[in-house]
Amino acid sequence: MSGILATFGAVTLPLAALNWHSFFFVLFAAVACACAIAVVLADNVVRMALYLVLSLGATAGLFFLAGAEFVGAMQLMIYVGGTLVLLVFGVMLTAQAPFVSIKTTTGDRVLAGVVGAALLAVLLQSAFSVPAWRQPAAGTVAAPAATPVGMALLGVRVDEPAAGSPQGAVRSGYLLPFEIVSVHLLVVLVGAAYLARAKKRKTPRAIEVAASVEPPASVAEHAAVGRGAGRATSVLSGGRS
Amino acid sequence: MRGPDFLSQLDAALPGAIVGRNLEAMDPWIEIAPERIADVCQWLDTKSPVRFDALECITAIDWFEPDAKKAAKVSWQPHTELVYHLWSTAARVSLVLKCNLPRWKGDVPGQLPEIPSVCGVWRGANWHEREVYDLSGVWFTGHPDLRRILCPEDWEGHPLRKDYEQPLEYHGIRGK
Amino acid sequence: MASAIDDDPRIIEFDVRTDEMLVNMGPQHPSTHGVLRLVLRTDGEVVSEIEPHIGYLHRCAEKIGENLTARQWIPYTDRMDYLAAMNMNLGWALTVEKLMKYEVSEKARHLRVLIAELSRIASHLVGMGAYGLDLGTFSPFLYAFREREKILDLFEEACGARLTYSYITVGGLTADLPPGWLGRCEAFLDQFEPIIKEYHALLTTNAIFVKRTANIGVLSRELAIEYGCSGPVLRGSGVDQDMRRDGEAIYTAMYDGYAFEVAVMKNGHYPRDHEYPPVPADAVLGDCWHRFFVRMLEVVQSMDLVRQAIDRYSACKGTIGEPLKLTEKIPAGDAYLETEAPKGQMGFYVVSDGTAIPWRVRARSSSFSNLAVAPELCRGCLIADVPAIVGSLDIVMGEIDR
Amino acid sequence: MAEFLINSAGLPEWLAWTITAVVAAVLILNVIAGGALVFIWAERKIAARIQDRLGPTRTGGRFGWLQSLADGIKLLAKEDLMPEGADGMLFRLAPYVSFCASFCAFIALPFAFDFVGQRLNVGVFFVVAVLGLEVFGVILAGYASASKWSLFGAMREAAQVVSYEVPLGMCVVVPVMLAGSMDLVTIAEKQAGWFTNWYLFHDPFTFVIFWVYVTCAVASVNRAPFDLAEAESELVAGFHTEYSGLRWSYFFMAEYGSMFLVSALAAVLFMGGWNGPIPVAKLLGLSAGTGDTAGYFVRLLGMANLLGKATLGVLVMMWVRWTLPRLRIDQVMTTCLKYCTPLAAAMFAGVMVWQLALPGGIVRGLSRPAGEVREGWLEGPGGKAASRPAADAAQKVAEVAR
Repeated sequence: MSGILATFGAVTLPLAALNWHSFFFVLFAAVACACAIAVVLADNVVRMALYLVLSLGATAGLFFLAGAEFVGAMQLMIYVGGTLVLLVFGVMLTAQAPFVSIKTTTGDRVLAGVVGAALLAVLLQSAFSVPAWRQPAAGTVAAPAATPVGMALLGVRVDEPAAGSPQGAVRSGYLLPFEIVSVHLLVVLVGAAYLARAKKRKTPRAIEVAASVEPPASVAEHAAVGRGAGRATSVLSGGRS
Repeated sequence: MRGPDFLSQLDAALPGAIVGRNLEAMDPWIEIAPERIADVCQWLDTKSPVRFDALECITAIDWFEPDAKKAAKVSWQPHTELVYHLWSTAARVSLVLKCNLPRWKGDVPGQLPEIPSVCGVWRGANWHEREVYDLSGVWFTGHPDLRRILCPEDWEGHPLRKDYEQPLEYHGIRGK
Repeated sequence: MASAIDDDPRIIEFDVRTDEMLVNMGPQHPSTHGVLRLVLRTDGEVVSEIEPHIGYLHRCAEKIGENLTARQWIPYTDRMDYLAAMNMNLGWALTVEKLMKYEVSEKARHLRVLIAELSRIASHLVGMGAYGLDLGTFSPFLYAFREREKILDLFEEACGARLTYSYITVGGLTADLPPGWLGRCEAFLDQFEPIIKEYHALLTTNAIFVKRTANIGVLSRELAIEYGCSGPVLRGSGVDQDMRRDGEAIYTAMYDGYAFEVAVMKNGHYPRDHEYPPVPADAVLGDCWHRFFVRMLEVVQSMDLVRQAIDRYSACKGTIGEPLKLTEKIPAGDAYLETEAPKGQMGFYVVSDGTAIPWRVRARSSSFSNLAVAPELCRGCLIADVPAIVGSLDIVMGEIDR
Repeated sequence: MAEFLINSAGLPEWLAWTITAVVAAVLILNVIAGGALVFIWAERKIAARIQDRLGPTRTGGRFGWLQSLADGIKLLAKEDLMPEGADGMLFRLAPYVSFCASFCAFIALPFAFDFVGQRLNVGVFFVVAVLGLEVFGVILAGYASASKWSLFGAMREAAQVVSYEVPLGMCVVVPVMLAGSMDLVTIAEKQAGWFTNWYLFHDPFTFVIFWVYVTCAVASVNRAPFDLAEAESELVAGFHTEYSGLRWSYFFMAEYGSMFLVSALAAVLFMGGWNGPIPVAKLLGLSAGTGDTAGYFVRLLGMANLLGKATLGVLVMMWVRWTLPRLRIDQVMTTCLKYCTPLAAAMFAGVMVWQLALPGGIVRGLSRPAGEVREGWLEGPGGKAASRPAADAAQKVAEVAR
């Protein structure tokens, strides 16, 4: 896929010193924003979910671009996978009509537009006010491996020595928050399982129906009565051989 | 428990149910009054010394000679005859019941003859009765859902009747 | 009785409200055998009710029977259960011979047993192969048809046709066996013996097959008898009934002197005349597995019968005699006879008014009653079980719709 | 390659990078397309052999080589139907989403030492994440083709793949733990040398977890006996009932692609990737140095080795498909939740304990102790200086780890 995109880029944007890195950044950012808007504007639930997955995928692309492969893969796994499960179990199983569409009245659109614009303005202003972000970073950023992140989660911060502490002593990592988060998730899971359970019937319905057919008098018992004549003939044949 | 004494037991249990018999025929049979068929079958299935717990098949025979020439020579009056073949799984013996019904109810063409349904006795009779209704036009009172089973739902006429006319077209498909 | 279950306090049915969906399985559905339409009322994966719609293959053969003489109607009986046409011909021929009190020669009788049992093997092979298809495995179907082809070749040599034979007819058979036929038939049986173990390994004792069929679609004895089921479906529920032994005198006379055990589970075990794989632990009497297993036993049983028939046939002197004239007059009266067709008891009822053309002809189909019990079995099962249950009943639409 | 184009060919920088990207993408695309073609032909031949028949023999020579091409042309020529009730955009988009997901997982899959699309440090994690995306295309297809049957198929597939990701993830974690890094190249390099170095034979727990991985892989790729989604006997053809022509072929390209991917992953994680059972390169004294033709030859040999193992995996999947019947949806779920997940967890714990007790693996001496510093970018193969700029951080980790 990246190859196809690349050829597309080469043809239409013959900028002088085109830097692929920035091209892809612009592309992924554009896809993310466009799909985000599309999510808001779409009225068919499944299309909304599709655009959501595309925009989250584009942000995952941004992470990969920034060299943070671990976070990129995590984003793909959690957000895109999560939306997938949300879409399937949340949307499809509860959708009444085959194509559930949610119409928004124009009044709501205007209101939402105003609130959105206000929030955007605040974000932009604060983003541009940070001096460090204004000029591009020097050189390509080093691609940190996943291991420091892993070690940090286990309590050993290897990527930066503690300020002022003697060489070699390392700050304690994120073990505590990591444990808190996992316990929290466990509680949430147990709660969800408890809420979703439905009291199941004691005995499955099929076996009940079969059991409710009360057995007649044992077949053997009244077989003795009928077994008079030799080969099967009509019961009315009166002993005729 | 064969032949005559079986019949006497049946007679004793349901007086007046048996209206005719022929024990010397290839398959000996007894004729039952149409309105008593359900009771007789109930007795045969539950209280009879030889339990007839399986209904093999129900057949409707349309005794009616369409062209007048042959009709004159025929010995019987036009009527519909229902034949029930029963089977006892334990005693491994069979029994044939017959019922005679008028071809039309009250001889008004279009009114189907009626007979009580035996679905209450054997649930297997459900489909057999639906087929007899569909092909020979006999109304089974008390049947859970008497619909056509082999012909399409909106088919007119009952094909196995002797005076049945093939429809010229059905939903645009040429009949004859 | 159903309402008693519903308001029983013990069973609390509190479930997130799900609306039921009506789903159509068929009539053009790969797993229904021929043109059968099943309307499933499903709640998610669980099937709450199924309703079979039949009649797509209805040709009203019985109406045509009222315009043809007895022998002219034989080809129509071929097309009822087209997988075992020989048994259908035999049923109709015997019914008319019963009404006419006509005795065929002894050689013809043994030849009829030989052909009927060979046709039973062919029919059960198709039943086994198609059942494998219903459960998703494709290969047993081809192994079954490879063997069935050999039987069809034998039939083609005997009567020229491969599917609708009209070979057994009123008054005997249309032609005697060509020379060398018996040798080829015995060669087929000898090479077929070890292949049966292959089928057992492939399906009967296959863990996934057992998981898909054991304890599924349990048909109790009483329900089977009440619905008039017959053949492997009835014997699969433990009812010891086989028309070749319990049937009418004229039919059981054909099997006089033949040693065979009815393939049914009597006091806890199947007949032990050959060694068969053991019954799996979670298989309940009357479930799909038992119906399938009874058919597999009957294949071996029929092979023994064919061997005995070959010996008796070749021991008889004389010819098989000529079948009756095409327009033979039938004495007035009516006669009903049930024979043990591969799918179950196939009954024929002929009413004659003394002319050559019968007044009324009626065919009682075994699959008709076997299918009637399907809604009872499929209540509360999963969607994937419906083809498993309907497949285990081994129905043929030609026979049901006539 | 980009450096070569920039300095010698004098191309502008952005054109050089484009060409490298295009070459890499087309190479990977050909691996899948070529693989799919070969596998379609192989599936037909293997199915035929299993079913005692010949398979394609006429198209293109005695062995029907061009059968896949013939299928391709037929699919191209077929009209792309769309049911009128369908949701146009989603219906068209679904096959491409499914194919792209299966395709872009190949980026991280190493074929030889540095024959890899993009050497991701989180290779395994990326592949597992992207494998989960493929089901998104299936759900869109099921939902958009507006037919009850495809919706059933899509629901079943979604439930199955989502739930099988859990045990799959657990099985994949074990080789990561043994190798100490998620980078597929490092994992494969750790298993260099004799087959005793393979993680498959590293300890009994990894052996069991390999087979759990195989089950979960077959289930998450939807191949029999777990192919519920397109269970033709129940759901007609599952989610791609309404597809025909080229769109349908994209789904099948995706299926064969992910089948190949999952077997290649198994080869890399458990069977030493390009390190064959017998280390031919080491025996011949060649080393995978960069640049010289010997290194190139070793990498080619490695690639052939990996392709061989992956193809072996795919053939086993085909063999299983044509012999076993299909499982029911609830049985598939129970195997996942009640058997695969607990077993994977137990084996995972077992491997952990084994690591502490016997860091050097079963056969001492032959394999380098796994406890050694594990990070690939710390100490490149053959002692080459780490190519990564963050070398100083590496020393820090080494001190801490000892």
